[in-house]
Amino acid sequence: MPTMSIKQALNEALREEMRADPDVFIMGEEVAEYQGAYKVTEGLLAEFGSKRVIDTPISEEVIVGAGVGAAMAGLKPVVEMMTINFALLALDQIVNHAAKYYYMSGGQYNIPLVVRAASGVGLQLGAQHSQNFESWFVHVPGLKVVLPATSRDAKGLLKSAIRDPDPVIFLEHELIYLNKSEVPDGDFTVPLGVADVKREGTDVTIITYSRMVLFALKAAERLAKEGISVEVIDLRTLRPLDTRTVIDSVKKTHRAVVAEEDWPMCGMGAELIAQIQQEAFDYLDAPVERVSGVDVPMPYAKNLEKMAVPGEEELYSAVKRVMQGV
Amino acid sequence: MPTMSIKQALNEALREEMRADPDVFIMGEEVAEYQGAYKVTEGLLAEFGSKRVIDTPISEEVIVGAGVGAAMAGLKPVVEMMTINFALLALDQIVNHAAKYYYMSGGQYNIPLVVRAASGVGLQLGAQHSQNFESWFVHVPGLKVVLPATSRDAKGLLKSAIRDPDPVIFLEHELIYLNKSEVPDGDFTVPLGVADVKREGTDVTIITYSRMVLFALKAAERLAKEGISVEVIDLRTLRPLDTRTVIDSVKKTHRAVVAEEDWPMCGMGAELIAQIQQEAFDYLDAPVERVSGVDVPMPYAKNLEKMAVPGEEELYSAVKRVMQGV
Amino acid sequence: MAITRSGAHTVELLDKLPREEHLEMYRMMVLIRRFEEMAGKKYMEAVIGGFCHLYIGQEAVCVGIQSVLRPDDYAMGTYREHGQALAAGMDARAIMAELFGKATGVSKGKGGSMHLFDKSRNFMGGDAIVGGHLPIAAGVGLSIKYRAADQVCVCYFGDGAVNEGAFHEALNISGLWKLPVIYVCENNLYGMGTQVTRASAVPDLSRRVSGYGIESAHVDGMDLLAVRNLAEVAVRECRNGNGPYFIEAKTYRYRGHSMADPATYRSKDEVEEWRVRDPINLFERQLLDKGLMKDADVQRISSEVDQLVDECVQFAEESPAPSPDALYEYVYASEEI
Amino acid sequence: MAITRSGAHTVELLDKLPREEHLEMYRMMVLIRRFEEMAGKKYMEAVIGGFCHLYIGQEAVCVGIQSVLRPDDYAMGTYREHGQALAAGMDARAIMAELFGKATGVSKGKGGSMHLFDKSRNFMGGDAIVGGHLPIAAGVGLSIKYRAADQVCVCYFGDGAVNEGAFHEALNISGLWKLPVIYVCENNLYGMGTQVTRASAVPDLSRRVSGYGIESAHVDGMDLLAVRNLAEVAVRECRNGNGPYFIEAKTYRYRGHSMADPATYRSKDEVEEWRVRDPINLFERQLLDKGLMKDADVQRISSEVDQLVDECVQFAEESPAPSPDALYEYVYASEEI
Ligand SMILES: Cc1ncc(C[n+]2csc(CCOP(=O)(O)OP(=O)(O)O)c2C)c(N)n1
Ligand SMILES: Cc1ncc(C[n+]2csc(CCOP(=O)(O)OP(=O)(O)O)c2C)c(N)n1
Ligand SMILES: [Mg+2]
Ligand SMILES: [Mg+2]
Repeated sequence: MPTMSIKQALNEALREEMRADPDVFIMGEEVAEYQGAYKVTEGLLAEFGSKRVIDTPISEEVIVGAGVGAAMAGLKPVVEMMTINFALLALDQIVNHAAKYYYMSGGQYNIPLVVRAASGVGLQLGAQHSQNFESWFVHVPGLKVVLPATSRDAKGLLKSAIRDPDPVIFLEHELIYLNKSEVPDGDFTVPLGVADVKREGTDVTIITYSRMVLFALKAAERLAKEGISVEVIDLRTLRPLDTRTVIDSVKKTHRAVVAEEDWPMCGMGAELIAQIQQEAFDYLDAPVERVSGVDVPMPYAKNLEKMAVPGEEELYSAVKRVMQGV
Repeated sequence: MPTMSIKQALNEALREEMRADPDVFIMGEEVAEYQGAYKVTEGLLAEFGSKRVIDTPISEEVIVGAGVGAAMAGLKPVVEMMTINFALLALDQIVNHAAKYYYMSGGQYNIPLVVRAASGVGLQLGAQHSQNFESWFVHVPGLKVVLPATSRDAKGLLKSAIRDPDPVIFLEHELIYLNKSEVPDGDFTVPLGVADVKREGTDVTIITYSRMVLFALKAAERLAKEGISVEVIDLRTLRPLDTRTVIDSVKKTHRAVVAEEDWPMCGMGAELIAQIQQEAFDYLDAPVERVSGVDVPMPYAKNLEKMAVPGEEELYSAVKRVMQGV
Repeated sequence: MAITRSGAHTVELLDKLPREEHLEMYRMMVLIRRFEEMAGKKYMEAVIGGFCHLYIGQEAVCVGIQSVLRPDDYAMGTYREHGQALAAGMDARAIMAELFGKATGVSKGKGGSMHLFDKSRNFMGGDAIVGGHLPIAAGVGLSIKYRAADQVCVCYFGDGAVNEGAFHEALNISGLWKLPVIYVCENNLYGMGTQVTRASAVPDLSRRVSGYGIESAHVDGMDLLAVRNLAEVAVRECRNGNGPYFIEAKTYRYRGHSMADPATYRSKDEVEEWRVRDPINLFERQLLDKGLMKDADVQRISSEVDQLVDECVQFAEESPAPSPDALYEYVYASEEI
Repeated sequence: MAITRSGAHTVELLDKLPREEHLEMYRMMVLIRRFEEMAGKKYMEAVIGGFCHLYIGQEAVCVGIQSVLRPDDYAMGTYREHGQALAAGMDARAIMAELFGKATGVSKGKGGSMHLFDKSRNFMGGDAIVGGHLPIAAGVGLSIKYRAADQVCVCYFGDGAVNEGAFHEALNISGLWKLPVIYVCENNLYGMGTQVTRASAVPDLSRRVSGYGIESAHVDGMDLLAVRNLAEVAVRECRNGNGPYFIEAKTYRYRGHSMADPATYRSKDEVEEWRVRDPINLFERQLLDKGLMKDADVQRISSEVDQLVDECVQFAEESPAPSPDALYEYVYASEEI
């Protein structure tokens, strides 16, 4: 299997889906001539031309809105928000329109739209450029929310998202674009709504997604040396959520750590805890531990930023806490 | 103590604070000549004139943004979003600006801004006009989030919000504007961040806020007749959250139901469950039950809408479930 | 920047069009008027719920525009879209059923008055976020251009919507990419209780629109044939790849903003002034004067329409409410397909 | 709609202003240039992190504008605001310390390059959401008007920002309410890699702005005195209650959009053409020709500025990082007050 970066994997997914389906096109700020702020759309303008790879003005609301309209009128748009921070300007389109039309129209207008965005903390980008909003999207019925952590998943999930008949928010962590891992050859998809057990274990389950998966795997490695067997679940899709895989694992391990880079309050970790305690209450030997970003706007200074962003260390400690008294 | 509607109580709060502080003003769509879509600002234009009671164009982003700017330049704006649904157009101002400037400026610019909005489900208003977004605001450090359920709290909390040096999202449930209850005479405030035990009980705690408090009290009444003693906590402020009051109560009752009108995923209920299971794990005799709005966009048809909105019945059943096996 | 007004052209049109077309437009205006009156009545009886925004007074605008569209053209409206939905040829009975929240409604009872959809007519709602559908209309235009089709998309909105950021972004992108979208601003002088002059720094919209390089014109929105005339120009331009086009139709709503609004912010005189120029009366007079219609036709159409509206109510009343399962239906297409 | 260009007026100004003012403006432009060069260098050394957008080439714009402001006037910029912050009189050492993420930075190390604030100078950031600070500037203007003060608020932004909805809403409300805000569009021809003509349907901004009833003018942004001239007009108008005012300054950034951008989307020739009209060289020549400055002055200022920039680096290097407690500080003012 070839090895490639997540960026490359996403690029291939776009390219293959655009080759396969003339209704697929991509639109956003700097996606064409500049080839994407993070170069995800590299080479697409050259291959598909300016009809299908479209640079837009800096107008987030109309970028998403035009995606909704194009989707209603027969196309399969992939729109790019340069980063998720700017998507705040397009939330009305996403939530009041894309997520509602299928329902409000009594099933007449579904919206096969993918909204891609670089997401998550950056490196010293400051408070307006280092945010996660996946929990917001998860909150909204009508949306699907996808966050890949590996190249294989990035490619397979993006292909599924493009083929999906519903609006999908596809969040690409900006600090792992260049991470390389294996990707199967040829056409394949990874289904939406199916979590992946990235590492099996028996003592405790870490449930997480996106870049935190990588930290979870590292922490699991380290804990294995101390004799603690950690199962790592990569949710991959937060909505629809693969509750079954989560619950089954927790019923097996009796201990869980939920982890997100995002702020804690009303976040994905809270949702997971709510579901776990509801469905596996009697199986839990300890309170579920929650690891998250620190509950402050992101500071610029390197030392402060480091404190604000959770990583391997925080996961390691959380597992130790949840294993206390064993 | 005089009895008055929530609408009147809010109106009094605005009036008194505007009388007391010339820097307080109100701005929004239809707040002046029309006297508010829900008449909360009735009579204010007549008393304070068009300098301090300002009708705006239909431009949500600049309404909030201008509020932020006015707050930075010495004033204490109260801006009205006609309903919270339209605030989606102003989220960039709320989250990327109002919530961040104090931190990003290293403590130089705090933002004494109140964003008021009618919120919650209406009566057959359909999917774009019947939403709750409190969990979104709770998610964001830098914001405060307030939702009163009674006239007294409405008045006292709004006065606190206006005097507060930070941005406060103040959500007024549109279906309880006309509910009447007692309000103390004269100047008083209700502090932000302090929950209120609206009914004491010993068997189970219902933790909720806004309109659901009224259903909780009704359910408690009914359950009392069946010998079940329910404590009802009205959170009033969701951020900062009065975790202490919640945990103390659950440690006493050993059973909890969390309730919100909002959609469930990554909602306030999830957050409460996460905190309860973390801090009162060993005290819980049953999984915390979660009551919420049904996880679909709001349908128009009366019968469907009724199914989608939680009320006394759902709370009653949840308490029964959580008491099972007692 | 063309300025089109009623006058010479409309007289021409009066001669040019076949009589049946005139009668059909007349019938449609009457239908909208009576349908809306009935909707208002049923709202007062609390049979219709939610918000209900009547189109009474503005009939000439949508009837004039829709009359020149092809069945494969697209249209989108606001929450004040009953008239547009009717003029787009949607089934009046199913619209009334939607207002009643019934399973037989155009949106299966899930949309309501503000969210009428009919994919078979390319009628894309019924959107209740002021300005929110303008970016979407631009996207429909983009799709038309992408497919190299010669359809057009008509997007109706009010004078209040022009101050939303969405208006600006949508118009800029439409002008920049030359999208075949006809933006129809129904300037009824008020956004809720706010006069245009209290909301827009420059009330002359053509000045704003010229900043996006978009052809624009205004028209007397009470004059059906003037609207139709202009609509023909706009549609032709768009089909020929010279879109977008911006039409400002000066009109008036006789009722309050919604059924909940007593409209105390304007004078009785103002309302009366506009009623004098009632679009239905005006067109009726034109047709009678030209001998294209007889008093008997007026009577016949009137009673046909009344009967249809009664049928609408009966159909809506007799239709079942959505089944409880419907609550969970149509959240995700992937679950149904 | 005034159109102002360099020419007669600037010659007048050359005579009119005291020599020290000229030298101070010259010094400020040189300082910005050298400061930015150093910032770029330190970014390459990875001492400065995050995004770093240099102002090199645009110096005349902010120096010309700020030179006519009073200390109690307000200013707001984008992420490309180092120059504006310096021209507003903020401490260069504390700005560099902010770029280094140090506790002594203007924003205590919590803002960084894109978020420079100084309340003592009424400098309100450093905002990194394109168009996001325009509504805020309108609010500052509203506050000025509310307090019946005669301050002005200057709001700097780029050519790319004019297509954001925020631009539209802010300008409409400013025009409608006559707010004392000077909107300064630094048109450097590109928003990241996108030429103005690929983003704006009508590149002539004055047409857009006239749709809001706002007085506007454009100016050669490479010509300091021309900018200053126009700024004086704008400030006077705003102080007299005739605001807002819109200035389009045609300028150019010599470097890429940020330090991460090699700017391959434009030709070397284009860059060279603009460099020929370098704002610092141009003003230097004017002053030398008029005898207002000697070669010795140029040398002196050059070395003073170099020394100051070195001091900035030293100060920043020697300053402590924020203490860990600072992570939790300034989330809520209620907790500190
Ligand atoms: C984004 C948004 N803001 C506010 C509202 C509330 N609202 C509904 S209609 C309306 C007035 C719109 O006026 P106009 O655009 O002139 O249309 P008209 O009602 O006159 O047809 C307002 C403020 C809304 N629905 N959406
Ligand atoms: C809302 C938003 N969208 C996109 C971006 C990404 N972005 C940062 S700067 C920029 C270009 C802005 O160009 P312009 O306004 O011309 O200013 P300049 O950089 O030329 O000074 C873009 C697209 C952003 N920061 N905010
Ligand atoms: Mg109107
Ligand atoms: Mg630029």
